[in-house]
Amino acid sequence: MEMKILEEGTGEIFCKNTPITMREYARGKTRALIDKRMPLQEAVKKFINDGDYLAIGGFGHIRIPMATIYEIVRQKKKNLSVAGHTAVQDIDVLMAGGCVSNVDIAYVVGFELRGLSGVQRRLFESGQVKKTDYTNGAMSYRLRAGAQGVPFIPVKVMLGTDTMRKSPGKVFECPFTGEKVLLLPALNPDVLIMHAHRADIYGNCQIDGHIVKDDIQARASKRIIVTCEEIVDTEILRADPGKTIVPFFMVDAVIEQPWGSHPGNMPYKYYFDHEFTENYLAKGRDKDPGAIQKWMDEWIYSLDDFNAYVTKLGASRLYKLRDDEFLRPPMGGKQS
Amino acid sequence: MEMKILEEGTGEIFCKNTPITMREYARGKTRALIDKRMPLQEAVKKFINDGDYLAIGGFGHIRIPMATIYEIVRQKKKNLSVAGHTAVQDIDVLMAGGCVSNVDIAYVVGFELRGLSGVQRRLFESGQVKKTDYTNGAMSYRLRAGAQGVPFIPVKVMLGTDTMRKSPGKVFECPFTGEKVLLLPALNPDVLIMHAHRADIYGNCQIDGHIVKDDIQARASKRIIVTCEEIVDTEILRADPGKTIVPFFMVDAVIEQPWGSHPGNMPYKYYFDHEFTENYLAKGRDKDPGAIQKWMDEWIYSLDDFNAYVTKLGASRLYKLRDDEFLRPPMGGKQS
Amino acid sequence: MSGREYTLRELMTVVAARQMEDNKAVAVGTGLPLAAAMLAQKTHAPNLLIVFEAGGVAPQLPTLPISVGDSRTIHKALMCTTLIDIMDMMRRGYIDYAFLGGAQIDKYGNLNSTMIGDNYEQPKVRFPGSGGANDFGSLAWETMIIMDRHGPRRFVENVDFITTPGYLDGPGSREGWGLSPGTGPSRVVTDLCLFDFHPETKIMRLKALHPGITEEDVKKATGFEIEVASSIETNTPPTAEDLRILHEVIDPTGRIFPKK
Amino acid sequence: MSGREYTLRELMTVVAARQMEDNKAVAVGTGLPLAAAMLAQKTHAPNLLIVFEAGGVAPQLPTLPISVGDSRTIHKALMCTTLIDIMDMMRRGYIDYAFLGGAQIDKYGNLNSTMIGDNYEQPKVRFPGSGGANDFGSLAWETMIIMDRHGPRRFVENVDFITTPGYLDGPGSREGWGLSPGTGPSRVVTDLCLFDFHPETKIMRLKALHPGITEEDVKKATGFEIEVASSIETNTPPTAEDLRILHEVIDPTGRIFPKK
Repeated sequence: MEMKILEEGTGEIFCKNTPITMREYARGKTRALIDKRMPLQEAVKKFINDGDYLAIGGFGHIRIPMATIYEIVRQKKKNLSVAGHTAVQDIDVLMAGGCVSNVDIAYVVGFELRGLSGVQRRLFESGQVKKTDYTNGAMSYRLRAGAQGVPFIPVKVMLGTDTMRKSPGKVFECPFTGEKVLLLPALNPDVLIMHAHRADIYGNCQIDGHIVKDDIQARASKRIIVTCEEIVDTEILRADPGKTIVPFFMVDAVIEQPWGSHPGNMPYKYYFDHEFTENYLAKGRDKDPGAIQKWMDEWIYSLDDFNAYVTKLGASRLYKLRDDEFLRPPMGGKQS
Repeated sequence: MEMKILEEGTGEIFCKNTPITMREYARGKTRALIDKRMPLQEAVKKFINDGDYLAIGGFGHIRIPMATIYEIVRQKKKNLSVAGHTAVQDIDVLMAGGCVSNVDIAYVVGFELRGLSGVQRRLFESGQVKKTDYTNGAMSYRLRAGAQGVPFIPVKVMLGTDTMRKSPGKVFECPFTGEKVLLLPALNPDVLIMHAHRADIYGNCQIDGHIVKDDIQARASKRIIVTCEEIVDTEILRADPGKTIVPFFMVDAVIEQPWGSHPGNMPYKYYFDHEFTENYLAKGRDKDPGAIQKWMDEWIYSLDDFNAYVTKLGASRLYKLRDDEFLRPPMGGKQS
Repeated sequence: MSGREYTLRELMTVVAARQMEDNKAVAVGTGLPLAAAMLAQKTHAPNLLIVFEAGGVAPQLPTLPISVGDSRTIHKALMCTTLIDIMDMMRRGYIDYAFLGGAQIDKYGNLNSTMIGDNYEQPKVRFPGSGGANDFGSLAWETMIIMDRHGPRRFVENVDFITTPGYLDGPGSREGWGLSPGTGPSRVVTDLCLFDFHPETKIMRLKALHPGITEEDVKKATGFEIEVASSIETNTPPTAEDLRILHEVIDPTGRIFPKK
Repeated sequence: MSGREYTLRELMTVVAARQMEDNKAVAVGTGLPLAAAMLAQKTHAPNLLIVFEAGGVAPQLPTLPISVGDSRTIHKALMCTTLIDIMDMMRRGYIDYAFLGGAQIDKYGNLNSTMIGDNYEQPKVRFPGSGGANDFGSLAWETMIIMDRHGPRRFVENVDFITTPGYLDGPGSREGWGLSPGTGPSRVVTDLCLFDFHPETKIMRLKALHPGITEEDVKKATGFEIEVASSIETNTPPTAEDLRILHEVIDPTGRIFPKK
């Protein structure tokens, strides 16, 4: 029986891993319950290499692993490819830090209601950073295939559009029904960085609220660095095993990093730091590219670690974000 | 670009729904929050038709919707096709009731450690019930495709075996990597019957413990009848929306039916009624086919509904199953 | 001010809200589309089901969220799930309306939110890309579109990049590519008027004008030849109750509907 | 009794347990394979990760479960998930060992758990079918097999139905069908002996005999020509501690290891 690929896009596939290389990698990981806590600096040094394909947890500015993002920038990682599967402040800081060479784009450049990023516009419009276009659905489907360990997945999006033409998708007729579908290649990132509500020292993770895509991208990725709001006793996780979203044996490093998603929104913990993000965005839009570099010096390069960043933010600022999250007035009244 | 189907199985596809007919059906369902409670008799009458393709929640004898199974038998539904995706006592009772014509087999006939079913052996070995062979993974993958609304899915199981040759699978080379995969057709059952720990009157469902496959088969199915241990106020579900496993708008009927999985094991509620199942199995294995029919008379046909069945079981018997589940001695000592 | 009792943003939101029937489901992002969905829920469509791409299903929205994934979108929701589950649900036919916008639109309702220019590698302006827009426009039953700044640079004969499918090259084109029958753009709400699409030609059709706007105004502002309904309606302005809900309930801080 | 201090079931379980290394993962069903995995955990392999097809990951098993999905398999587990998540995990290479049985086996370790007879429509005996067996045998790194009643009707030249792939038609055959390199059956534990597979021919190879059993006994009981290791070991009987754990900790009610 002969089948035809009817059309195909021209987009480059940036991630070179396949289900086979993923499988071989997973074979080498330990299944033992070992303590995976380490300083974030060490985790980034050990598990993120120049040229890696990086997936980022959360959704643009929700539950994003900012502590790890800052550390990647601080260590001046280079030539990363990044899954831009609704990537907002996370990818923006990486790009401002000069860490990124290629992006699979579903949603980047925009800060949703807040408008466009000056940093990303400069880098994409000049062609300095390479790109392949997809959709959010498509990127999730690619991760689902990667998580399933199959090399491709049929989808019903992108068909007929330029988004398809700039992707590597291939139009194919189903051999059972004759229906046209688009085939997309699986995605198996080298490393996922994610921020969870809680984890144990072995790496079992819980997330409160919507998972967005962290279940499939954890499964699809070769390595995982988990930061979390708190490290809890394993017995707490064993009491509700249905809530474990990533099991320990997929995880390589666990770091307790409260406020680790700032200035992002950590559901049930703290809301956006709107002012911080607006200020950051303004620096990136400044005609003088030095403006954003000055911001980077102040908030990343000049600080030793994320604890210093939290200290610099100060308690009052952070506690207000907690009040905002719970839609409650600050204690004592009108502080804003 | 030419692609080849390298081999294909000869198995019949019993379920004729496609993602397109699924989609059209879903369009007609209301999105309104309406009270979907009704007597189980009415739900079975209204939502299960002779000739339907039926999916069953739980796993063989774990969290199985036995109250609904008994009602289907009582109403003498005919010519059902059934997803035998680890189907044990659930499918056995349906087959003993003469309701089943076709089975997609991943695991049937067996009662795990308890041995083989006489009822099913008779019906399958005589060819009275038609079958197509798959694996548990394959059936879940078919449901995943059905849930995704695509007509097929690539998998890495069944390749090279007679299981493949008796399935409708097609061997195909990935157009991205050249890797061989098996393509399986999507599965969109007409109706899913499932038993949940709790639901609200609109049909939002929670399950405690492992979900097994109820998330994907709920999503893949056109209609859903939910029985549950208890109906709770919607506010309870809104307090933990991450725990909702099936949202209301996919559900057609909700019935509060405590002990609804008996003699199955309802995790965190009650353990198997081992003695009941052994007795049932013995009747099915009796050389006299009248033996099982007598059992059916006693436990199904002669009873008005599942409440009568629960009454017939009696409180002591049921409370012992609760003790068994929690690995605790019965209150007061040695009652067994 | 203009002498009107309402702003154009408010009018657009109210007109958009009225396009949604009760007992249907809508997938929305943030901004005006969400305000429209919330307004519909609080007026004629109390059973309108709202879902967000990031996984929130049927939340009790306390205020307008900033992001399609923020905490507000899951506030007392009936389900918190994954992005792919929302996409799957849409593909399976459960989502009646998707609400989208874009930088450019053509007569078949094809949307561009990817780039301006003719060089993909070095565009004049790079926009976010599809996000979920192409998914929504491919999978939902009806795509509703909101475009402000209705003018010939946004309503163009050919968009620079088809990010999200409208009717692509015209009648039959969606189906030819494998998109599901019976889907496609159904409404375009602008700051001048309301369009639907001609059932045969699939070309944008003027259906109703905002108060004070003429057919000629719309034609001048549109860079392609439109269809015109046999009888053009006039959009009813927001009622006092509509405005009260928008300002007091939906956006009390005035983030998208600034107070006068 | 036989004069032995242990039963053959106990011996098989202990031999099976010893095949599993620490810090590896095993997917098991119920019965002897699970008892073997539990014994390994409680002796030389405390970090052996046990997963169940129905979704239980790393439970603290209080007693032997009756079903691969029952409450015991998720008791204080580290994760409760779905069947497909377990299959995906196995496909991605996280599961080192799968433990299977069957009604028939051939020299390449192909297993039949589907039917006896030559008429698929009307078999002499219909068995359960694959269940997860084919998935496990296709996806895990190593397939370990336990077969009791070692005899020529179970160890056959050609199985009536290949439910689960061993080495299929021999060297290269799995890879030719698209199964992953480096996978396949690695051990067969019977009530007579322990086999591995010859690295070149992929044929079952006698590796170790149970106490009191001869090579000739094995050959007589096997319906195909086996390979024989250059030096055949003898399986060490269960220790007193092994037996204590089996009887007191793993199966205190004597369900699968009846007390004498």
